[in-house]
Amino acid sequence: MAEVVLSVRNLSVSFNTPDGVVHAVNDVSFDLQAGETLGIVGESGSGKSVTAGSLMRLNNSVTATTTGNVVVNGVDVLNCTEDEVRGIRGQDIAMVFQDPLSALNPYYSVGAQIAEAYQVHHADASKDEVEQVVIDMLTKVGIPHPETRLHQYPHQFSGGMRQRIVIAIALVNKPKVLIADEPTTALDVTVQAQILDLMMDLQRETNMAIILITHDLGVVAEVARDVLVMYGGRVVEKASINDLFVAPTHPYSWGLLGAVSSLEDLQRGHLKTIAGTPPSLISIPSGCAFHPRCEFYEGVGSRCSSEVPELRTISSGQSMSACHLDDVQIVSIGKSKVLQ
Amino acid sequence: MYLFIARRLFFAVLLLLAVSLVTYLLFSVLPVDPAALTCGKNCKPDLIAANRVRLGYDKPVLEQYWLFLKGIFVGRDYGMGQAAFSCPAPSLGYSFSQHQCVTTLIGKTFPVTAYLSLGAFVLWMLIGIGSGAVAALNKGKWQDRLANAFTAVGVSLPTFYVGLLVLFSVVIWLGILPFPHYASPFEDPIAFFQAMILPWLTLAVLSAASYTRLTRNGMLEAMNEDFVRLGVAKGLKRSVILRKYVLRSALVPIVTIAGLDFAALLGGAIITESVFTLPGMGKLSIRAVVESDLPVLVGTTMVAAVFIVLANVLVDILYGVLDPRVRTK
Amino acid sequence: MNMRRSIVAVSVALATSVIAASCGGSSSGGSGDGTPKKGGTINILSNAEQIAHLDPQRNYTGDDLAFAGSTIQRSLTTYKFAAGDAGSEVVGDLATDAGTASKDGKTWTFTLKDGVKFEDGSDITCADVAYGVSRTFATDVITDGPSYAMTYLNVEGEYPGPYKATAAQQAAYDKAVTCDGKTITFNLKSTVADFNYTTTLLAFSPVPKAKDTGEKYDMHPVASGPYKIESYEVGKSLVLVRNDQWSADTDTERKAYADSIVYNFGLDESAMDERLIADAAEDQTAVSAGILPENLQTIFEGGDKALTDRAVNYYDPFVTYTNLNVKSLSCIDVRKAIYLALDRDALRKAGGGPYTGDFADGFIKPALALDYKKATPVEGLHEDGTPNVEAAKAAMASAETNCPDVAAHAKAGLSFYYPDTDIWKKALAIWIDSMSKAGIKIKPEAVGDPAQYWPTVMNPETNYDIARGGWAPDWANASTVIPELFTTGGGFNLTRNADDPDYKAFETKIEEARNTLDRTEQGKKWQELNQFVVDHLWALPGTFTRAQSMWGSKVGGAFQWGPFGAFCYGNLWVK
Amino acid sequence: MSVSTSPRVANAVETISIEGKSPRQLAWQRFRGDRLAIFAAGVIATYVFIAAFAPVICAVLGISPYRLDGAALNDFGLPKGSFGGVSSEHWLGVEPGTGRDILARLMYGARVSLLVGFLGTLFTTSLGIVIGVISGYKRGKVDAVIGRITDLTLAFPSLLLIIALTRPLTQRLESMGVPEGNPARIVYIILVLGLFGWVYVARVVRGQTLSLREREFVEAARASGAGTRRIVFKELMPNLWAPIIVIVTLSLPGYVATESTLSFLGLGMLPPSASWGAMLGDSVRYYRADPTYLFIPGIALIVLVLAFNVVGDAVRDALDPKADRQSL
Repeated sequence: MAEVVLSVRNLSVSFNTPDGVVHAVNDVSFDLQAGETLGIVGESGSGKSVTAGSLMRLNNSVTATTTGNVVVNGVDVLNCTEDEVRGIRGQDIAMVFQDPLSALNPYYSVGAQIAEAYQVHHADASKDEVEQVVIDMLTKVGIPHPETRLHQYPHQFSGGMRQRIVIAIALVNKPKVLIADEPTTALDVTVQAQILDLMMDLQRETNMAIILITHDLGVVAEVARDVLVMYGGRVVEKASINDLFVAPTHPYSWGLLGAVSSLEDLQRGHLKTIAGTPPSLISIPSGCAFHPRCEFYEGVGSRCSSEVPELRTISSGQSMSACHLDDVQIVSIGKSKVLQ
Repeated sequence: MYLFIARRLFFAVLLLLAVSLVTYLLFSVLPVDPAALTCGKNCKPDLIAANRVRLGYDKPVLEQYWLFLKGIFVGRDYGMGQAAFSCPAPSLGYSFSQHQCVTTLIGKTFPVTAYLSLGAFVLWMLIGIGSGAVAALNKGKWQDRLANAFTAVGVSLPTFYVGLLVLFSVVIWLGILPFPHYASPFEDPIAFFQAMILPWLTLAVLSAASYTRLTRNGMLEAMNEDFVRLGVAKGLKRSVILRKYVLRSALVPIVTIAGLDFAALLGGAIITESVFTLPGMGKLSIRAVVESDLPVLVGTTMVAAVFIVLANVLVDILYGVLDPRVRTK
Repeated sequence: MNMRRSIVAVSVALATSVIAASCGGSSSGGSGDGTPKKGGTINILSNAEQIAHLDPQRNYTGDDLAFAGSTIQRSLTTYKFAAGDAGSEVVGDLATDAGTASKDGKTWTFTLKDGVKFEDGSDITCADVAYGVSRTFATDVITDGPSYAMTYLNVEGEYPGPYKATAAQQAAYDKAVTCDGKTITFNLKSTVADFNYTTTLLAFSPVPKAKDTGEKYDMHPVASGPYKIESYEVGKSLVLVRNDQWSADTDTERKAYADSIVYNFGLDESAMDERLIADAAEDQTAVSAGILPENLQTIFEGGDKALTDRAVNYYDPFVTYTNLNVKSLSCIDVRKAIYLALDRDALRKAGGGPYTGDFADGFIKPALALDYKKATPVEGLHEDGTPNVEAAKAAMASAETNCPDVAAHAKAGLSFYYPDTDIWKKALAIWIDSMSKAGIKIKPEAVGDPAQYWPTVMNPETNYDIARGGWAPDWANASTVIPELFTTGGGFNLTRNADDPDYKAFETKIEEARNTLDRTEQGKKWQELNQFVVDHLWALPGTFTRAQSMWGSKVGGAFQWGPFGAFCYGNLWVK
Repeated sequence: MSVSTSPRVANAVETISIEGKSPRQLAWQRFRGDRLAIFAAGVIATYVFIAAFAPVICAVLGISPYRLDGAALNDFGLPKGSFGGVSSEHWLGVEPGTGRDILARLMYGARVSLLVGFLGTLFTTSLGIVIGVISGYKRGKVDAVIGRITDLTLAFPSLLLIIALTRPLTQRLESMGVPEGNPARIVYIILVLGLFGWVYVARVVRGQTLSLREREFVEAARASGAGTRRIVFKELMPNLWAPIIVIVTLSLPGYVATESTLSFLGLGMLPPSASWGAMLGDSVRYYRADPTYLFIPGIALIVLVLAFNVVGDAVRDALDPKADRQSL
């Protein structure tokens, strides 16, 4: 069994906003092992990015209330001093952001930004040493002519190149966990694949764990081993990538997969959607947050609207689901939905 | 970069030409007969007519403009005999109400305005950026609200009102300072500071307001930027992030506005100078308005425009220095 | 000194005022100062940007004459530097005595003292005086001077001043003003019994021809008095320092106590008052002419005796009045309605109450004792200054029948020219309010630049119905008042009264008065003429004004100099 | 079954339809929740009400901004009694020199000040929006020409010109048929404020337009054949409201201040009409003699300004709630 590098228990995050309290993340737990890639999927506002931010305590300290435990390298990130968490950031956990365009500080050269990330955790490194590290990193992430390009500024790079630099910054300290928050959303499709390949190559090299946050099922399918599906701030399904695509176990997942239209459908102008709207995180529907949109709600009845379903292992396999349907129905409907 | 500067300077010169032409045309529509101002109470029509010819006010506006432009480069002579006088280049004209070349007048008053502007500028940047930063770091708290109220009042209260209140309170009521009495900083530095501190403060308090707002909003915006999050994610110290990431990016747009404001200040600290009786360019120009002293009006407008345009060029260059995106395009 | 303080008189309008020449001894300042001593610097605070004119031939306003005449320049004669009645006595200045007139009063001779020098050490000669006087004729360069005084001189033909004169023209002048050694002789066209008063004007002071810079002379005239100009920066300051070429032996009046005198320009009026009230160390040697009405109570009745002792409230030489355009308001009923309806009490209050002055009965101040006689006011006029609305309405009613055109004009709106200042805005509000009660409408015409007020209303093309005025005699003779203000040849006639049917008779009487050699007899004639104008309502008497001024606690000799209604600046001293 | 990374799979989640309250409804809801802003809006409404009905209110209270009251003044023309002559007859005291009622003058003055403020803002902003949108939308030569005009406008010392041109241009306006006196002066102030003020609005609007025109919905509208006018009014304008409203609420008090500065320099409203600016300018002279008078117009202005500011901030927050995720 591989080493558990990140352990999340009962993570809940809420924000005070002028419109009311936003319950962004509710009672999320999972473990992550070295070398593993975990995908977190969900639509906008499902809480996946907030979850990612919490892992490094990046959320607004004034408005956010975070409870639970996030243990990295033996330190509870949520309950330690500012100095301790700073020691973990960039060193044990690193992050790659969605938009490489805005993730780099436009006022400093890329070399300086990589060097800075290294120097935070290697205060006594010599100037030459740092420069060598920077050049190595740039080479590693596939930037040609690193010696000259390190003096250039972010705007002089293409989107894909910038994302490579962000990855270089993230990996310069060889972290145990890399959080990739929608790392390819802002990139062209061809570049997307390159970046994903790069991340996986580097993962193999360093045996780091990756959390890949995305709303793109295709991306998840390509790289992740396990998947968390989030809805309304909760994990509604936890499954291996194969199980999710072959036998999804939550009505929301069925909707998601169903929404992936076939080419023929697109050509005929049909676009499948999940009926209804995503929940407001200020007033999450009672019981199962998905029940107002769930086509099985009427069959199951009032339990759905009154009782929050627990995440439980479905008897037929390893997938876990948070749904009030019984296991048999889940398995059979899940398969039929995929076969449609 | 040099090409960029050269290009900007070239356009600046074109712009100044345009400004001077527009200024000339604008003031030529004034229903004031400049010649009538040359001979005081016992002006008689024939005398006015003679003076008009003598000064070239009888010529078409465009020709007058040409003479004006020429005067800047080669100087200009006016009149003849006992009433003759000449202004060496760069001549901006001759003031009849003050019996001096406009260039001389501006040369005398400009340092005062420059000291006033410089001091106020430094103070207001310190106050504005400082309070803006405090407000941003305490968003929603009382510090923020206070800075906000200060901003609102600052941008809206007329300078003369605040200036006189400050003057009377500090000098008469509290008796902290003697009445301002301008002296050159090289002759009497103490008197200079005593005379300047109140106008500096007044201008600073009133003008800092918009910088408080700019800094606050700029910093708040920057704090939401991904690159700041990345900085945090790198494990950088809060102070480092605030300085290198947040403040740095909030300051770039401020440079633009600060440059223009500074130039505008040089061109017209009219009210402040009147309230605090500082013998600067603002006071010179307001006097010119009152006396319909056209040459001085045109002169001060031109000088003000030169500074505004120069400031524009400077701001552009500074922008390039501060923002690599502009520099390396 | 006609429009003396005209700017102040306009902008502080209702507030300012003057003294009375011969018997205006109401000055309270200047006594009990202790013994004068030498040294120190006197600071003069002013809201003007510069002195109107320092060129002696162009200086023609009271305060400036008092300033320049007591410091840098000397004329042939001067008023004694003294408070009260003594101050209106004429004595020799550069001249050994107050001059000698021929029997017919047509030739006046003055002899220059020995040892009088310019600041460069050269002797002041008769030629310098003659040259100085000749400059006043060059009105294209030497503007704003007392050109009327030149009309006294018997110069044949046109004389354009020394700059442009042909040899013949210059010869004509040289015949009128002759030099014989140290004696200068003025040949006059007609009898001028008090020409030696005229020669107190700085127009009769010397200018060295070689140093004459024409128009620019204004900025740096050559000194003949105990002080000379060290620096002069318009809008900032004028610094006077001692002129070591001046000898006290040649001068009976000037004491020149202070080492230097600094004129500070461009100050805010409120600030000037506040500075003097506060009396901080650097302002203890300061003086300023005029106090804003809003501060009068604090200063004079605020209970601070030390403060009250540093200020003076006195009659200045001025009379204020309101000109009516007799041409457009050709009907006396309408003029009467205006006068009766006007709330003079409110106007006076707005200017600071009794400190503004007393309600005037005519245009000659009681100070001109020989020429003054209380005029009988228009019937129905309340002497306490309050309006008589009923009588005004009645006057308008009779105007409706007698002169419907003019009445209609008054109802449609009379154009009222005023300087756009805070105080005048309030005065205008009072005018509008009072006139509306008699059914008369006021159409305000703001003149933005107070300095442009006189040029504007004196422009024959300006169509005002109502315009204010203020006048002080050049010397103690109503000959410098009535003809100036109400004859077509006068320098300051804003009444446009030439078409009045009675004007011819008026002018005839003026000539009679002028030609009356007996001063008492002449005074009676002026009294009658004053009554004549009051009866015809060409102008409405306003106030016999008072003025106030203040000085710092270390200033000595701060009395009001009668003829000018100003400090005798040159003799101020530092305690 | 196979799942590829083809485009049809990508972004699947985003295709889930999202419905909800319109942004405008949301903004209104947020604004309503801000009690301070509601109070401030109430203050502004009260000012506007008072300005609009000043004659009626004055008639009811039995006061007049023009009536002289010599009885309320002492011999020096200063108000009798304490606090600048506050009495049951004159609630805020009387004006020194004339005895006119300050409350009445304040209410009438609000008419001029608010009129100048509102119309000035309206004119300046409209001009700025039109020019800014054209400049940002048309780009190219039009943008370049407007850019040069902007530079030129900015190069002038505006206050000096405003002051210098007041008299000649009001006269010109009068000769062009604008009613003489205050109407001409108000028109002048509004015109010059617009002439020099549009630049700032236009800059902001241009920038917004430049970025908006690249967005998908504008592209889409253009692709579907919508004309320029439709795109500008239907697609761009609704998205410009947020910055515009903020500019408006911030600039309005500034125009009130400008009017007062002109009054201070003797270029404001003609007597006997009242304006706050004229009152501010007049009151300063009574620093010593009548301090109550000194503060009244100042406080009236400050309260209005603060109210506008609070509302402006609330509107901005309501329209543009920044995703509050800052990490510091």
